[in-house]
Amino acid sequence: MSENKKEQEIVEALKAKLGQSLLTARIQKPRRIFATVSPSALTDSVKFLMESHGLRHLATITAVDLGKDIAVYYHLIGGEITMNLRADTPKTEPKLPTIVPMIPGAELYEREVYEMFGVIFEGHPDLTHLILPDGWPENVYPMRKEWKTDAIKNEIAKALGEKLE
Amino acid sequence: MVARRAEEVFLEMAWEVGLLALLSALIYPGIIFLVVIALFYQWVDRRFYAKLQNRYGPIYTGPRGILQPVADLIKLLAKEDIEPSAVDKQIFRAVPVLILTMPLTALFMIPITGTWALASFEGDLIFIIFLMTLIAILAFLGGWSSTNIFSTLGGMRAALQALGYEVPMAVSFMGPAILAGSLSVSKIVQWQASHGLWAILLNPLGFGIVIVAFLAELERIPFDIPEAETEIVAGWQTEFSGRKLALIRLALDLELVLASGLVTALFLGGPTGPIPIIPGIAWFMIKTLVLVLIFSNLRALFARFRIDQMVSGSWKYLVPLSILQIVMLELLLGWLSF
Amino acid sequence: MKNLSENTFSVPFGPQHPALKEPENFMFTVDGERVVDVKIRLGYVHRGGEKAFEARTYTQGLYLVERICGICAMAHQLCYVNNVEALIDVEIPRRADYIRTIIAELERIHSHLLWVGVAGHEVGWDTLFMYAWRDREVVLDLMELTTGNRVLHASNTIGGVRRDLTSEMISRIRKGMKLLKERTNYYKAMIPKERTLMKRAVGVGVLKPQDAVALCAVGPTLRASGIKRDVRRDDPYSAYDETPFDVITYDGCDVASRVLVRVDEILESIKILNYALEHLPSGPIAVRLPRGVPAGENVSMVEAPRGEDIHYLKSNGTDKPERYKVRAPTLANWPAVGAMIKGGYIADIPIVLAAIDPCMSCTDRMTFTEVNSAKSWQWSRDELRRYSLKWRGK
Amino acid sequence: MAMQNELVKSLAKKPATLLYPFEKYDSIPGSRGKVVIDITKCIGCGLCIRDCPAFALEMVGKGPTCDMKWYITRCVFCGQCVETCPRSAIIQETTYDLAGAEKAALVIEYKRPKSS
Repeated sequence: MSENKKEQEIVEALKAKLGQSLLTARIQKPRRIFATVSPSALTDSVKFLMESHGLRHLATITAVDLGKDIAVYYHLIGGEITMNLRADTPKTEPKLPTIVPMIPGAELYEREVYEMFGVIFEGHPDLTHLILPDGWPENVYPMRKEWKTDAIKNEIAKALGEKLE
Repeated sequence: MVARRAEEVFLEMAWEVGLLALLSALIYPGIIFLVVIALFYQWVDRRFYAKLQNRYGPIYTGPRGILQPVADLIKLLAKEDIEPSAVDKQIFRAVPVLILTMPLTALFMIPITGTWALASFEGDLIFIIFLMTLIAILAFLGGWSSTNIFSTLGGMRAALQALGYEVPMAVSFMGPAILAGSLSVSKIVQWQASHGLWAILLNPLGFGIVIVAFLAELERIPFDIPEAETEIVAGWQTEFSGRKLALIRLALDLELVLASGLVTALFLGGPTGPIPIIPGIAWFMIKTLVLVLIFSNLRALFARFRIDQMVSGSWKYLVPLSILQIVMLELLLGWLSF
Repeated sequence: MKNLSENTFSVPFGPQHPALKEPENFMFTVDGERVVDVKIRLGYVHRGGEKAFEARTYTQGLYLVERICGICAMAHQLCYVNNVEALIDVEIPRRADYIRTIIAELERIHSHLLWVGVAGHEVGWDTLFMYAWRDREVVLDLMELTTGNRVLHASNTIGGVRRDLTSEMISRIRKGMKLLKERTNYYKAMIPKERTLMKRAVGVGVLKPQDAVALCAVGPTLRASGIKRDVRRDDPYSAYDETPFDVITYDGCDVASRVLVRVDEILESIKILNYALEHLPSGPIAVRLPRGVPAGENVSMVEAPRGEDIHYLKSNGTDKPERYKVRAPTLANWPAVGAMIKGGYIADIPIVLAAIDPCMSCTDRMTFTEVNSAKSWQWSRDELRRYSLKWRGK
Repeated sequence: MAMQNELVKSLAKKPATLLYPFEKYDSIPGSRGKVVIDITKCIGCGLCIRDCPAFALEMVGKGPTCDMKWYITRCVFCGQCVETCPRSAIIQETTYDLAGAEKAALVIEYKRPKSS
C-alpha cells in the first residue's frame, strides 16, 4: 500500500473533511480513486479537492442511469491522480448544485448531462440545449434507460404533429 | 461623273475603315481575342500554381487541360441562375455586366499588337485608374446588394482594400508617365520604344509596388481578403450564381490580363522588343506570360493578411516608398539633364 | 439579441461554412470586424454513439468506438480496450503494448501533419496545406501496411493487437520516419520564417495559463499555454512508461505556439517510434479472452493527438456494457475557444477555431440505430423539408 | 517567401498526386479490401453475423445449407469476420475500388453450388 501513498492521503483527508457526508471511498488501482459523497456536500468536496490537493482539472462529468437514481461522476484530475467523485440524485427529481463558479470549464459538461439525463444543475448560468435541437420534445431524456429509440422517435413525431416513417 | 465616283470611293473606304475598326474592336485585338487570352492565362495560372504545389491542376479537358477554363465558363453559363428574394434586384443584375465591361474597356487603351492601342487619348492612364476603382466599387455594390452577411462583409472589405492599394498604385504609375511626359499609355510605350529603355530600369521600386498593388486589385493571396474563403465563404460573390457568376469570373480573368498588360506597357516597354523581326503581339504575350507566372508564384508563397494589416501596411510602407520612388526619379532626371 | 448596441450584428459560422470541415454552429456577435461574443451550438453530427454502445457487444463496440472520429481512431480504441482489459483484469503481452504505442504515435504524426496543413489553409496558404498533406501520405501508407487500413485502423482487439509487425514493416517504418524527420525539421525551420503566416499567428487567440486551467483545456492547446500536462507522462498506458520523451510546452499562449507545439510533437513522436521499434520485445501479440466482462467500473485516459481523451465504462457482467461514456478532447477545448476569440477579428476566427484542431464528430460522438433490425432511421428529403418548414414557422 | 526554394524544386518533380481512374496505385499487401466468402467451407454457424459491427453480412437460410450475402455499402472493412470465422471461410482481398453506380450491384451473394 506504500506505493499508493498519495491516494491514501487524499482519501484520509476527504474522510476527515466530510465525515458522514462521504459515503464510500476506495482506491481502485494506482492513480484511480472512486468516492461517493452526498449531493449536499458536493460543492464543498470539489472545492476542497481543488484547493488542498490540486485536483483542478475537470476531465468530464458522466451520468449513469442506475434505475432509481442517477449517479453523476465528476472526474477530477491533478497531476497523476484521477479522482472520480460521485453524487447520486433521485431520478424522480434529479437536482444537483452547479460547480461552474468554481470550475468554469464545467459549463458544457453540465449542459450535456442536463439534456441527456434531465439533471437540473441549480445555479448554472445557461442551462439550455447544447446538442439536441431546439424543438426537442420536453421530458425526453434520451440517455435514460427507459427511453428506447422507438419511443424517442414517437415523441419527436408527436412534437412535430406528424408521423415519421 | 467624276464627283460621283469620288464620293463612291470615299464611301467604300469609309465602309472598309469602319468595318476594320469594328472587327479589331470585336475580334482582334478586341473582345474575342481578349477573352481567349484571359481564359488561356487562367489555365496558365492554374497549371503553374498546381505545379508549384506538386500536383497536376486541370488536365482532362482538351490537350493538357487547356480547355478547362472554357468548360468552366460554359458550365456556369448553363447553370441555374438563383436570385435570392432579399437582394436589391437592379443592382444585383447590373453588377456582373458592369464589372465585365470595366477591364474590357480598360484593355482597349493598352497597346497589344503595336505601339498604339485601340483607343488612345491624352490622359487615358487616369481613365484606367478610374475604371479600376470602379471595379472595387462594383464589388462593394455587389456585396451590398446581396444583403447576405458574408457578401456585405466582403464588399466592405473590398472597398477598404481599395483604399489601401489605390494610392500607392496610382503614384507608382506616375513614374513612367513622368519619364514619357505624357499620361497616355500608348505614348509611354512609344517613349520606351524610341529610347530603347524600359521604365522598370528607372522605376524598380515602382514596379514592385505595382505588382503588390495588383495582387490586391486581383484579390489574390496574400490579399484575397474580400473573398477569403475560410472566413467569409466567397465574400462579395457569395450570392451570385449561374450566368452572373460566369460574368464575374470572366471579369476577374480579364483583370489578370489587364494587370499584366498594363505593367507590361508601363514598365516593360509594351509590345516592343530588341529583336525587330518578332511581331508586337509575341512580345506582348511573352511579357504578360512572365508576369502571370510571377503573380501565380506569389500566390503560392504567402498566407493571407488581415484587412487591418493590409490597409495599415499599405499606408505605412507602400505609400512612402512610392513617393520616394517619384522623388528619386525626379532627382535622377534633374541630374541627367545637367 | 438583447444588450447589443446598434453597431453589432451576428455572423453565423456553420453549420455549413468553408472554415469548418464538419458541421457545427457558432454564432458570433461582431462589432465591425471585432468579435464581441460567441455562442456555440453542437449536435449536428450527433450519432447517439453512447446509447449505441449499450446495445452492442464488446466486440462490436471495438469498431464503433473507432468511428467516433476518423483521425483519433486509434486513441479512442486504445482507450476502449484499456477499459475493457482493466475490468477483465488481464495483463496483455508486452509486444502488443509496444505495437499499440507504435500505431498510436504514427496516428499522432498523421494528425499533427494534417493539422499543420489545415492551419495553413485557414489563413489562405494552400501551398502549405498541399505539402503537409503530401508528406502525411507517408504515414497513411505505413498505416495501411501495418494495420490494413489507412484510417480507422481496427488494429486492436480485446487482449492485444490483431496484426504483428514483421521485420520488413519495421524497416519500412524506419525509412518513412527518416523522411518525415527531415520534412518536419524543414517545416520547423520554415514556418517561423514565413512572415505572413506569423503575422496571422503571433499574439492571436491568446489563452492565458490560468484561463487554460480554469476552462479545463487539454492537449496541445494547454501545452501551448505553458502547462506541462500530458496523459502519456502523468498516467502512462501501453508502453509509455518505458519510452523516453519530452513533454513539449511553449509559453506564447497564442496560435503560433500551438503550431510550434504540434510540429515539435511530431519530432517527439518520431523519437518514441524509433525507441519502440528498437526495443520491441518478442512474444505473442494477443491473449485469448472469454467473451463476457465482469461487473465493475473503470475510467481510462489516453493522450489523443488533440489532447486528453477520457472514457468511462460501467459493466453489469453481460456481454454488453451498461454505460459507456466518451469525452473527446475537442469538447474540453470549446470553452477555451470562447476565451480565445473574444476581442479578436473575424478574420482570426478560422485560424483560432482551427488551432485547437477541432473534431466535431468527436465532440458529438453520438443516427439513432435500431440495433435489432439493423436499420438506421433516416429522414427522407420530404420529411426534412416538412420539418424545416415547421421550425421556420415557429 | 520562406518556401520559394521548395516551390522551385517542385517544378522539376513529378506531381505527388495520381490521375486516379486512369492511374491506380498498387494496393499494399495486407490492405483490407473486398470480403470474399468461400461458401463451400462455411458451416453456417452465424458467428460472423454476431460479431459484425456493421451488420454487413446476412445469412439466407439456416445452418450448413445457407447462402451468404455481403453488403458493400454497410461494410466497414474491419476484418472482424475474417478473425471470427472458425473455418477460415472468409478472406479479405486487397481490392479497393468497389464503388458502383447501382445499389443492387453493391450486394454480393455467395451461393452454394446446387449439387452439394
